[in-house]
Amino acid sequence: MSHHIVEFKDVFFRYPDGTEALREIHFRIVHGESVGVVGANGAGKSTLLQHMNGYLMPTSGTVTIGDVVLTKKTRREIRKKVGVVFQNPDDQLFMPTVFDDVAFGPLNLGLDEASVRERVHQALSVVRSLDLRDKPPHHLSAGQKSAVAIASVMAMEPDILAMDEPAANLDPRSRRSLITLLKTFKHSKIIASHDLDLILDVCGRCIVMRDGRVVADGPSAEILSDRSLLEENDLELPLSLQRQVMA
Amino acid sequence: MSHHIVEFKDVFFRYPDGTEALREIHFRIVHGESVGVVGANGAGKSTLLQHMNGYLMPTSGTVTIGDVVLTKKTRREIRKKVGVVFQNPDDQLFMPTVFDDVAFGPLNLGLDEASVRERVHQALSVVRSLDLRDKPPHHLSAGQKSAVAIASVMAMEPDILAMDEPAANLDPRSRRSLITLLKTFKHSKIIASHDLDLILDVCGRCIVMRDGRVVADGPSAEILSDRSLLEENDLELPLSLQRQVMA
Amino acid sequence: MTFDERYFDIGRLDRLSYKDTCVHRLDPRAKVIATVMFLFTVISFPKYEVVALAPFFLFPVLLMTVGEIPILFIVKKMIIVSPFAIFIGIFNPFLDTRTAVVIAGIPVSAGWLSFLSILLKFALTISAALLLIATTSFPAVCHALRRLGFPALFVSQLLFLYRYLFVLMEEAMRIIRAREMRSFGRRSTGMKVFARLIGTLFLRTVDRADRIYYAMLSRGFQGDVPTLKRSRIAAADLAFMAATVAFLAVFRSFRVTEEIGRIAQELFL
Amino acid sequence: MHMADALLSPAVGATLWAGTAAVGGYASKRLKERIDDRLIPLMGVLGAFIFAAQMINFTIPGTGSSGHLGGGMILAVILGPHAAFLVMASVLTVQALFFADGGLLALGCNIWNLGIYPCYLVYPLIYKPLLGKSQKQSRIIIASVTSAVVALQLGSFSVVLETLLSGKSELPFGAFVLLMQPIHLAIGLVEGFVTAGVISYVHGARPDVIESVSSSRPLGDRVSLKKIVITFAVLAVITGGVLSWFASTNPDGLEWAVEKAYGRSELPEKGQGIAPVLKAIQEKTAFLPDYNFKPTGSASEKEEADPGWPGIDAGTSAAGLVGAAIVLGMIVFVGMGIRAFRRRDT
Ligand SMILES: Nc1ncnc2c1ncn2[C@@H]1O[C@H](COP(=O)(O)OP(=O)(O)OP(=O)(O)O)[C@@H](O)[C@H]1O
Ligand SMILES: Nc1ncnc2c1ncn2[C@@H]1O[C@H](COP(=O)(O)OP(=O)(O)OP(=O)(O)O)[C@@H](O)[C@H]1O
Ligand SMILES: [Mg+2]
Ligand SMILES: [Mg+2]
Repeated sequence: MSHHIVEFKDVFFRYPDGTEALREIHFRIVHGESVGVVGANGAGKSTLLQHMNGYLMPTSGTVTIGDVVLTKKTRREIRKKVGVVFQNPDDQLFMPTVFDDVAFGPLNLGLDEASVRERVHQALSVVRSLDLRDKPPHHLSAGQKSAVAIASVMAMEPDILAMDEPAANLDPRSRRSLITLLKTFKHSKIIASHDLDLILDVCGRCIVMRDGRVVADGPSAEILSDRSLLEENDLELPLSLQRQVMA
Repeated sequence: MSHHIVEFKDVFFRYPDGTEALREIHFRIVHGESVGVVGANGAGKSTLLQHMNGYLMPTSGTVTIGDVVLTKKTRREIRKKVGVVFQNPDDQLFMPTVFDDVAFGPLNLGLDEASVRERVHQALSVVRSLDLRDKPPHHLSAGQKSAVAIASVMAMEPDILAMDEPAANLDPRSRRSLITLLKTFKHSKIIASHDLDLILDVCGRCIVMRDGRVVADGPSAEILSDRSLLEENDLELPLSLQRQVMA
Repeated sequence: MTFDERYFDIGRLDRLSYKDTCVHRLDPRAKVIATVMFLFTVISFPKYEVVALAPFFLFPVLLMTVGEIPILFIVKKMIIVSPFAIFIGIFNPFLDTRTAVVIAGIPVSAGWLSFLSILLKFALTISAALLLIATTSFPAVCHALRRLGFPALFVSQLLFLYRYLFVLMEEAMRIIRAREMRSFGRRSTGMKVFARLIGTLFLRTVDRADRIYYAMLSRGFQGDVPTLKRSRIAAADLAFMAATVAFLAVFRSFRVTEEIGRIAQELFL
Repeated sequence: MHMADALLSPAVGATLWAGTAAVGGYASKRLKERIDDRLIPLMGVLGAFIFAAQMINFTIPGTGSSGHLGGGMILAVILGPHAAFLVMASVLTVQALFFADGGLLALGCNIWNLGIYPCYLVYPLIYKPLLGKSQKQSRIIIASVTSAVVALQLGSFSVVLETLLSGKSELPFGAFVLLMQPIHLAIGLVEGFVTAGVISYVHGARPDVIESVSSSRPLGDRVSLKKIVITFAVLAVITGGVLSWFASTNPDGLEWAVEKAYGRSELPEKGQGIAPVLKAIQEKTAFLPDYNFKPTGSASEKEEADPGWPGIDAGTSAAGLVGAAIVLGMIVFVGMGIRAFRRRDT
């Protein structure tokens, strides 16, 4: 199923103010793969993810999603395939109730009412938030917001999922259920996070970024246990691999 | 030095919409103690911290800071003693340049120009951000913002420090230097966080909240290694105490 | 201009103002006053004046080069805002067709002269305003305004506006992207969704204002936003002002350009 | 629809700046008297909100073209006139500085056109009476749409007047009005509907916000219609007086506008009557002496259109061209020199 493939070829991206945020990015994600992106603040993770469905377009190089090369013309098609969850769920929930928000995408896909309800129901149950359906998003706790944001993307049944720092502000239990949810999502996914333990748990493969470049790419178990590689890149061992010295 | 004492006595708090966010809160923090507050999303941690300097006033019960009972009259005095760092540094860095922001507190304390400059210099060097002094906060990275937010509270030389989720969005290296900074602060401090590893590192004592109540209070090393207690409260063992099963 | 472009644009202008050149180091008050004098002088030229405006380009060019401001950036921004002035001015050549001058045998109508004059004045005034910000920074301009007698309340909230401009624009940008991501260019860009979207943004903004207020209170805010005096008028500032005044006075009072032309003609023709 | 510096005469610019500054001082003073200091960050952040909101486009139904929010009316409804006026002034200031919309001298005009009308005229005189005590959706829509349309019509009409009084444009009054008003009618309608949508959304989702914000609002019902009308009358008379006095130093604009507006025949004895007086005034008050621009335009003189008009013969104009070329060349040279010098330095 080639439509679950993501390929970056020599991608450079420069923000209009001259910041070189991506340089020579080159990788390929095949169907069903789960890839973590890690790196210091400002390394370019969010910028990379924003190329996944054409919010940003490469300054040079090509991004291919499935069989389709990302261009201004194709990006509308591509957005139907790739679901992106942002760092801050507040930015993502713009409709006045949880139901409206989750229904927004499916409605725009042109589905009929019954299927829209079906999809909303489905997506909200996956994240265990069915009882929130009539609440306005600003009355939800941080963790509930994240869950709904994920549901609103899931309701579009994307082939590829991209998430930017999904676990920030979640309590440990919610973080754990997010991990479970991510593990059950069978399609390709790409996750940017500072939570190296989450990456280690969810992603088989890991990409390390630094100053807009990919500096390492390989199995998470290997990369995330390579202390000197991590420290060179302003990271450190996942906490679960650090030995705790008890007081 | 009794002015570093914090005491909550039977504190209840109800938001105007009827949410009972704090119930029967009772604890005492003595001079130099370092206390972590943990709990699920919506447990009431932020609400608790907002009582520390009178943003919120108890619906019933009393909060005592030092020798002073918190009332509408005393809260201006109390605010000089207690420094609070919020979850989102963007809400906290409200002045147009880093320098102005850090100087804001000392200026309001009525210090003369020379001492204000001295304090700003001091506070910014502690967080290693002296060279950012003339930058506007919106051009800082997330980690730099957090550091400056901490400096702007430190510049007031508070007797008591309260921090809400200080490490969210920091990369592992910046998180580590935050931990070092917190360990060097000698006065009383109280930190609310989902990052149980950070609490375990920095705080000798830990309070667990659930539905607005304190359900456990004791040495961090004990509480944070009590798996069943943690799981009852939607938490889990700190990652560094979890054994990682490598693939 | 698209949202992103506008956002990046002011971000870029803002960054330019944090450079450190001798123009940037001048006292903000000196630059504000000089700019206002410059603007008034340019505007005070009569309707048909074209030639005498030429020397005034020296002012923006000097600021731009000494202040290391990229010229293309300024020109681009000027072009973006030009439509209204052009739209109003372009009627002049059609409405005012009397011959004003004959140049090399070709009669030029007064309307063209006044249109050209509008364009030149436009370029001069707009570039001066942009360069003020690019070489001074918005907070510094605000502090200068305060010390020049603008109400404290106005200036304080202007500073807040500047501070949160970027925060909120970024927030809006992410909301737009979220909407785009799930709307596939269909419906839902209409007015109803728009109103709710703006409403949501508004509510969040009000909540944020509350949190900011708390943060201010916790740092001893008592109703006045205090600031340190950060600059004294120095000799360099006085020299800059004096030079500006002299420059403006000379080129406003004497038709220097034409004199130069006449001398050149006598020498070479 | 921002007024631009280049279309402005110093007199018009200065007068409107003075008027705007007076209102701004008044608003600050009134706010300061009864301010809830919570309002300072709220005003600032809402100013930023207007920017953010203006950047979000939407499709205007049936046309496919897109529009965005102006903001004056929303601010007035939420903050009350004084605070709303100051926020609007800040928004326009930032637009003038960062986006170069209009320019610094025209800022006075723009604040006048887009700030004073919605906040001090339309909000108390139209919005509040129309809305009354009800909070019904239909009432909100009627009040918002009417207010937005009226405010924008006043604003755009003022642009016309300011342009004509400045005398840099040749557009005849009638044509100019016919150009400006209908466009702004459409914009006003859209703005009105959006304003109504946002206000009723906020009202539905968080009624406490509008209530809490407006309860800390210092003005409210206390200011009587009479006071506002009187204030405006006084302001209008003063402005008119000052303006026409200033404008007479540039009689071109004023007379010309008057002439187009009322038809020539209704201005009697222009040749002997007004012109010499104006000229005398001008000689005494001119901002800077107008060298070389002798036949300032009393209309009759213009009509005669003597061949060399406006008083430059072919010789001098050629000299002017040559001079301009030389001067501009020198400026470019200086600029490039500094650039090169800098580059070598670093
Ligand atoms: N809108 C923008 N305009 C200009 N530069 C930007 C913009 N957004 C990001 N950058 C810059 O691009 C680089 C990469 O930023 P990006 O947001 O991708 O980092 P990140 O890896 O996601 O960091 P974080 O961990 O803090 O989220 C940084 O240097 C940043 O300053
Ligand atoms: N402004 C408010 N109005 C009404 N209810 C509120 C408000 N703020 C918080 N609450 C409610 O009060 C309870 C406690 O919230 P609080 O923000 O203190 O939780 P928290 O422990 O800080 O959670 P998190 O880990 O998500 O930050 C929650 O049920 C929340 O929904
Ligand atoms: Mg990021
Ligand atoms: Mg909280």
